[in-house]
Amino acid sequence: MNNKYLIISNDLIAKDTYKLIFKGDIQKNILPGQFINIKIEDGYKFLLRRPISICDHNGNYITIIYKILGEGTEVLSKMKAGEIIDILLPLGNGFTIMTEPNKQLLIGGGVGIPPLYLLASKMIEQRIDFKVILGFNTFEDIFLVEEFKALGVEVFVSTMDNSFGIKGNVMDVIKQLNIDYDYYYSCGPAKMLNNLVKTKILGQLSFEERMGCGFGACMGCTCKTKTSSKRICKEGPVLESSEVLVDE
Amino acid sequence: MNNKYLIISNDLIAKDTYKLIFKGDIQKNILPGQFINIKIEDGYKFLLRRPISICDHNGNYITIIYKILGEGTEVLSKMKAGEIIDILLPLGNGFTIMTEPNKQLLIGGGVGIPPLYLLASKMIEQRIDFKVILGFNTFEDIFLVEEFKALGVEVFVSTMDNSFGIKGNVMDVIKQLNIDYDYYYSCGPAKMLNNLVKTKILGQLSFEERMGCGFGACMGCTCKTKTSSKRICKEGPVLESSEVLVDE
Amino acid sequence: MNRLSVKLPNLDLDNPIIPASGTFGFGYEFSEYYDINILGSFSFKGTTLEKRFGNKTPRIAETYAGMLNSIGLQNPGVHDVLNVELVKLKEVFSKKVIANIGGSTFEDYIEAVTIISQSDIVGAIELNISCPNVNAGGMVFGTNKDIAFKLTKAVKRHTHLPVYVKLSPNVTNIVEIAKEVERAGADAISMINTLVGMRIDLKTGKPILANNYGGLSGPAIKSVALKMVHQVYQAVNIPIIGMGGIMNANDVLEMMYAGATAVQIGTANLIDPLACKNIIEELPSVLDKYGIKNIREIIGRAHL
Amino acid sequence: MNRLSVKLPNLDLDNPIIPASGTFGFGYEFSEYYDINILGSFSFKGTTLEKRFGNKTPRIAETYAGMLNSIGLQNPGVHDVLNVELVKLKEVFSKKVIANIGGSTFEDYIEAVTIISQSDIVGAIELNISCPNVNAGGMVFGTNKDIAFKLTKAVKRHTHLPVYVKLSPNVTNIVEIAKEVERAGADAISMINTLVGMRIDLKTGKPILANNYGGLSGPAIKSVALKMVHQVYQAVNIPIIGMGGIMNANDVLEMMYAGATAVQIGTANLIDPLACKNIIEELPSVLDKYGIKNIREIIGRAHL
Ligand SMILES: Cc1cc2nc3c(=O)[nH]c(=O)nc-3n(C[C@H](O)[C@H](O)[C@H](O)COP(=O)(O)OP(=O)(O)OC[C@H]3O[C@@H](n4cnc5c(N)ncnc54)[C@H](O)[C@@H]3O)c2cc1C
Ligand SMILES: Cc1cc2nc3c(=O)[nH]c(=O)nc-3n(C[C@H](O)[C@H](O)[C@H](O)COP(=O)(O)OP(=O)(O)OC[C@H]3O[C@@H](n4cnc5c(N)ncnc54)[C@H](O)[C@@H]3O)c2cc1C
Ligand SMILES: Cc1cc2nc3c(=O)[nH]c(=O)nc-3n(C[C@H](O)[C@H](O)[C@H](O)COP(=O)(O)O)c2cc1C
Ligand SMILES: Cc1cc2nc3c(=O)[nH]c(=O)nc-3n(C[C@H](O)[C@H](O)[C@H](O)COP(=O)(O)O)c2cc1C
Ligand code: FES
Ligand code: FES
Repeated sequence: MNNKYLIISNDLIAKDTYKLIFKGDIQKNILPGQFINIKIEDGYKFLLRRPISICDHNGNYITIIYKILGEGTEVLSKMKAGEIIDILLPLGNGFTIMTEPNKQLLIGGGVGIPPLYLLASKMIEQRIDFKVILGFNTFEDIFLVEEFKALGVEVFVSTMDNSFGIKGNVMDVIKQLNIDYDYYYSCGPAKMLNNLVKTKILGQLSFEERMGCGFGACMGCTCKTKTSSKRICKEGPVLESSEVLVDE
Repeated sequence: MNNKYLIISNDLIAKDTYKLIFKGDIQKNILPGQFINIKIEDGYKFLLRRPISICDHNGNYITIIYKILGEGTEVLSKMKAGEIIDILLPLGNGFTIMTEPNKQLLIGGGVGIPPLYLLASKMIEQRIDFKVILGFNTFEDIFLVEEFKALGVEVFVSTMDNSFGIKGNVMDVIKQLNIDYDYYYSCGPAKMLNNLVKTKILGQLSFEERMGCGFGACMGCTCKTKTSSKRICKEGPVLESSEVLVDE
Repeated sequence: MNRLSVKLPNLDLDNPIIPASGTFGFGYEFSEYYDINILGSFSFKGTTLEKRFGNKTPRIAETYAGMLNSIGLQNPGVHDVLNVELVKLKEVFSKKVIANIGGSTFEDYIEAVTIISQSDIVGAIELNISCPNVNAGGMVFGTNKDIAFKLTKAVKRHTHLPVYVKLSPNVTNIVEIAKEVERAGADAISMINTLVGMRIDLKTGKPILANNYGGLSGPAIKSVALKMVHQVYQAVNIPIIGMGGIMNANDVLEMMYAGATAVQIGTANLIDPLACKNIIEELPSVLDKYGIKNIREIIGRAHL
Repeated sequence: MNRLSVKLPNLDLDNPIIPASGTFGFGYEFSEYYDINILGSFSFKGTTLEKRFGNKTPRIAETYAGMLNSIGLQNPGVHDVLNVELVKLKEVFSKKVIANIGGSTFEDYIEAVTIISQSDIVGAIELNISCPNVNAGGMVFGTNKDIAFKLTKAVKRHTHLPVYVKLSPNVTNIVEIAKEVERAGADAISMINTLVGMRIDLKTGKPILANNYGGLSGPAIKSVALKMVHQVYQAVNIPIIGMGGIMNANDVLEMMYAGATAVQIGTANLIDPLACKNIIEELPSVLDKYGIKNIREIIGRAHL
C-alpha cells in the first residue's frame, strides 16, 4: 500500500472553493459517493486526515472539490501541482445506483454537490434518466453547473439570496417547479438531508460526521439508525432514507 | 522587525555537515561568536528554534555551518535555495578581540569551528597575528580548513583517528607541536573547553546549552560562573576562562 | 528468542508492539491492510457487559498534535464480543489478545471478565478503570486508590487470566494508585489512558464534542506518559505496558527506556492503518542505530 | 471603554493579553523588541524570598507541540526584584504588573508577598502554588486543597492587594481546589501552570533534563487547559485568567469562550518575542470575523 499521490492541479473555481486533481496508481474500484481521507501535512499540526468526497474518477486520476472551511483546507488550497500528498482511498460505501425507479433526482447542496457528479456520470453510462437540482447560497458559490449540463442532463439551480436561478433551497425548487420524482440521491447540509427524509419518498443520502480514522477503527463517527448503529465512514456515508432517524 | 530571510544556498560540505547562506535586511552589527536562532518550520512539530553560530557575515549575507544532529537539523538540511526561513539574529555577546596578547590562538573542535571563521576574518582586518587549530573526528568530517588557509593564517588540523593531519585532539596538537600561546578563543565540545580552562592560560570560550528562547527571557540556559550566574544566550555564549567553573 | 521479543504475564510477544484498545476495533478489519499476525498482540475495543451505543456525535475533535475522543465505550456487549467478534478475529489472527474490559459497577466488571475469560484467544484482561468518557465507573474508579484496589482484587478472584490494570493520568498521584493495584494482585500495569481536554468551535461558540469533554491522545501527551511510566517503574515490581503518543520506532525506544516492557500504539493507527506494521519493520534498524542487540536490554535503561 | 478592555480585580486592562510568568523575565528586556505598554499587564518571573539559582542545566527539552522546562524558579530574590528589577521596569512600563510569588514554606510566601506589596507598580499578587520544578512548596501546596486553602488565607491577611491563585493541572480534581481557594478569599484564579512530563535522550539513555522531569507547556496542553477553565468557571464566582498553549488570537477567543476573563501567553513569547504584540494586533480583525463587538461579551460563551 502506497498512499502517495501527485497533485496535477489545484485551482480556485468558486468563492473559497477549489478543484484538485491528483494522480496515482489507483487499482481499486471506485464507487460514486465514496470519499478519500487526506493528510494535510507531514507534521502533527493537523494530526487527523480530512475526508473529502470523490467528485470524479478516470483511470489513475481523481478529482475532488473542496471549500476552505478551516485551517486544514486552507493549507490544502495552497498546495501546488507537482507536490505529493498522502491519501487513503476509496473509503465508505458509496451510492447504489437503482435501475427500477424512472423519475430519479440528484439533489445537492453546496459542498455536498461534488459526489453527485461521479454518480451522474455513472448513471448516464447506465442510460438512467434523471434530473439534477443544485442549491447554493449565492452566485459566487456556484460551481460544477456547467459540467453537469455537459453530461446532457437537465439541471436546476437555486440560490438562497436569489442571485441566480430559483430563489430558495432545493426543497423550494421541487415545490416551485413541481418536480415529480420517485427516487433521489442526495448530499448536502444536515438540515437539507433531514427535510428530504421527512418527505417519506425513498432515496439515498450521504452524511458528514467528524472522523477519527475514516476507515472503521475508532467508532468516532457512529450514528444511530432505525434498526442499528452505523459508522458513517464504513457503513456510510450513504444511508437509505428508510433507515434514517428524523431530527424533529 | 521582520525575521524572514531568503536561502541562497544550502550545500553538503562534509559528512552530515551543511553550509547555508541566507540573505535579508541585516541592519544590525554582527560580532564574531554571536549566533542566530532558526524556526525550522511553521508548525509545532519543532516548537523551539535551533541556535546556530554565525560563521561568516558580509553585508546582507550570513553563512552558517551546521551538522545534522537530530530531526530539526535534518529538516533544515532539506531546505532549498529560494525558500524563506524565520530567524532571530544576532543573539548573544560574541567574542571580544584582544589586541594586547601577541601569540593568540583560535582553537575549534567539530561544529564549534564555524564561529571562529568570522573571528579570524575580523582579527586579520585588525592585523592581529594568530594561529588556528582545528580538531575533527575523522577525515570525512573536515570542513573550512581551506577557507581558513585562504585568509593567510597558519592552520593545524588534527583527527582523532589519524586519518588526516595530527593524530588526536586539539590539546594533542598543542603538546606535540609545542605551540606557544598567551591567549586563545575557542569553541567546541564541552570536554575540550573544560580542558582548555584547566590550562589556566587566559582566553574566551563559547559554550552550548539547550535553549528555550535564545534571547534571555526564560532562564533556560543559565550556568553558574565563579562570581554569578549567566544566561548562555545573553551574557554568553562566550565566557572568559577566568570566570568559568571547571568540571573536575 | 528473536531480538524483538518480550514477555508479559501469560503473553510471549514476538515484538513489543500492541495496538491500543479503541483504535483497532476487534482487529479483523485491519487484515484488509496487512497480516495482523505480525503484531505482538493487541488490545481490543473496550468491552462492557451490556451492549453500548456510546455518546452522541461529534465524538472527535482535533487539537495541536493530538485528538480528543468521546466515544463512550461503544461496543456490542461481552456476549457478542465472545461469540461474534472474537470468532471473526480467530479466522485471521492466531495469537492471544488482550481483553479490555470496562463497566459501571463492580458486578458489571466481574461478570464481563468472567465471560470473556472463557475465550481461548484471550491471554490477559486489561481492566479499564480510566475511561474518561463514561458517567459511571470508568475513570471514577481509576482515580480513587481504594476503589482501584478493591476492584482489582475482586476481578482477580473471577479469572484464571492475568489482570493488567489500565491507569488514568488524570490524577494527583499515579504512583500511589499503581502501588495499590499491585498490592491487590494486578499482574501488569497499562498506562496511560487519555488526559481530559476540550475544544470549542469559534463559529458556534459551543464545545465541539457533543459530550463537551473528551480524551486527549497522540503526540501531545507523550512526555506526560513518559514521566508517569518512569515514576511508576521505580515504585512497582510488575511490568508496565507503556502508551501515549507513540508514533514511530524512536518513540517505542523512549517509552521502553522509561520503563515499559511493551508498548501500545493508539492514535497512530487512526492516521495510518499501517502504523504498527511500519513501526515493527522500523525497529531493527533503529536498534542497530543505537547499538542495541536485544530490545529486552533497554527496558528501564533511563533508570541506570 | 475600548472593545478589547477587560477588568480583573484591581487591574483595568486595555486588552486581555498578559505575558505569563517565567516567559517574559522582568519585562524590560522585551522593550528591545516593542513598546511593552501595549500589553494588558504582565506577570513577572516567579519570585521567592531568597535568591535562587534554580536547577542544573539542561533545563529545556522539546516535545511535539510543546516544551519542557525545569528552571526551578531562578530569580534574584524579592528584595532585588523590588529594588532593582522593578525599578528598571518602571523606566519602560507605566502599567501595573502581576507579582508571581513562590516559596517553600508559609513564612517564605508571606514575607515575599509582604515585601512585594510595597511596590507601587504591583497591582496584584499571583500566588504560584503550582511550580512543578521545586522540591519543597510549589506544586505540593497546589495539589492539596487544605494547604491551598490555608496558604491563600494566610497570604490574604498580609497584603492589601488582590491575590490571584495559580493552580496546577496535575491534580485529580481541580474544581475542588479552585473552590477552596475561593473560599479562602482568592480574588481570581490563574490557570493552568504546566503539566509534568519528561524526555529521554536515545543516544545516552538518560533523561534530557538534569532534573529528570519538567513542566510541559505550549500547544500540546491547550485542550487540557480549556477543559479545566471550563470546569472551574462553572464552580467559582471569581474571574479566571486562562493560559496554556495560547499561540494566536483564535486561541485567545477559545480560552475566553471557555470562561477566562483575561489570558496569559507563555511559550509563544519564547518562540517569537513579538508574539503578544502580534496577538494584540490580530484581535480586532478576529473579533470582526466572528461578529463580536466587544471582547467582554464572549467570556464564558461556551456555557450558554
Ligand atoms: C464523508 C465526508 C465527505 C466530505 N466531502 C467534502 C467535499 O467533497 N468537499 C468539501 O468541501 N468538504 C467535504 N467534507 C467536509 C470536510 O471534511 C471538512 O470541511 C474539512 O474536514 C474541514 O477541515 P479544516 O481543517 O479546514 O477545518 P477545521 O475546522 O480546522 O478542522 C478541524 C477538524 O474537524 C474536522 N471537521 C471540520 N469540519 C468538518 C465537517 N464538516 N465534516 C467532517 N469533519 C469536519 C476536520 O476534518 C478536522 O479533523 C466532507 C466530510 C465528510 C465527513
Ligand atoms: C550558541 C549555540 C551555537 C551553536 N552553533 C552551532 C553551529 O554553528 N553548528 C552546529 O552544527 N551546531 C551548533 N549548535 C548546536 C545546535 O543548536 C544543535 O545541533 C541543534 O539544535 C540540534 O537540533 P536538532 O533538531 O537536529 O536535534 P534534536 O535533538 O532533535 O533537538 C531537540 C531539541 O534539543 C536542542 N538541542 C539538541 N542538541 C543541542 C545542542 N548541542 N545544543 C543546543 N541545543 C541542542 C534543539 O535545539 C532542540 O530544541 C549550537 C548550539 C548553541 C547553543
Ligand atoms: C478513539 C479512541 C478510543 C479509545 N477507546 C479506548 C477503550 O475503549 N478502552 C481503553 O482502555 N482505552 C481507549 N482509548 C485509549 C487508548 O487505548 C490509549 O490509552 C490512548 O489513546 C493513549 O495512546 P495514544 O496516544 O497512542 O493514542 C481510546 C483512544 C482513542 C483515541
Ligand atoms: C520557561 C518557563 C518558565 C516558567 N516559570 C514560571 C514561574 O516562574 N511561575 C509560574 O507561575 N509559572 C511559570 N511558568 C508557567 C507559565 O507561566 C504558564 O503557566 C505555562 O507555561 C502555560 O502556558 P503556555 O502554554 O502559554 O506556556 C513557566 C513556563 C515556562 C515555559
Ligand atoms: S471515523 Fe473512525 S470509525 Fe468512522
Ligand atoms: S534560552 Fe531563554 S534565557 Fe537563554
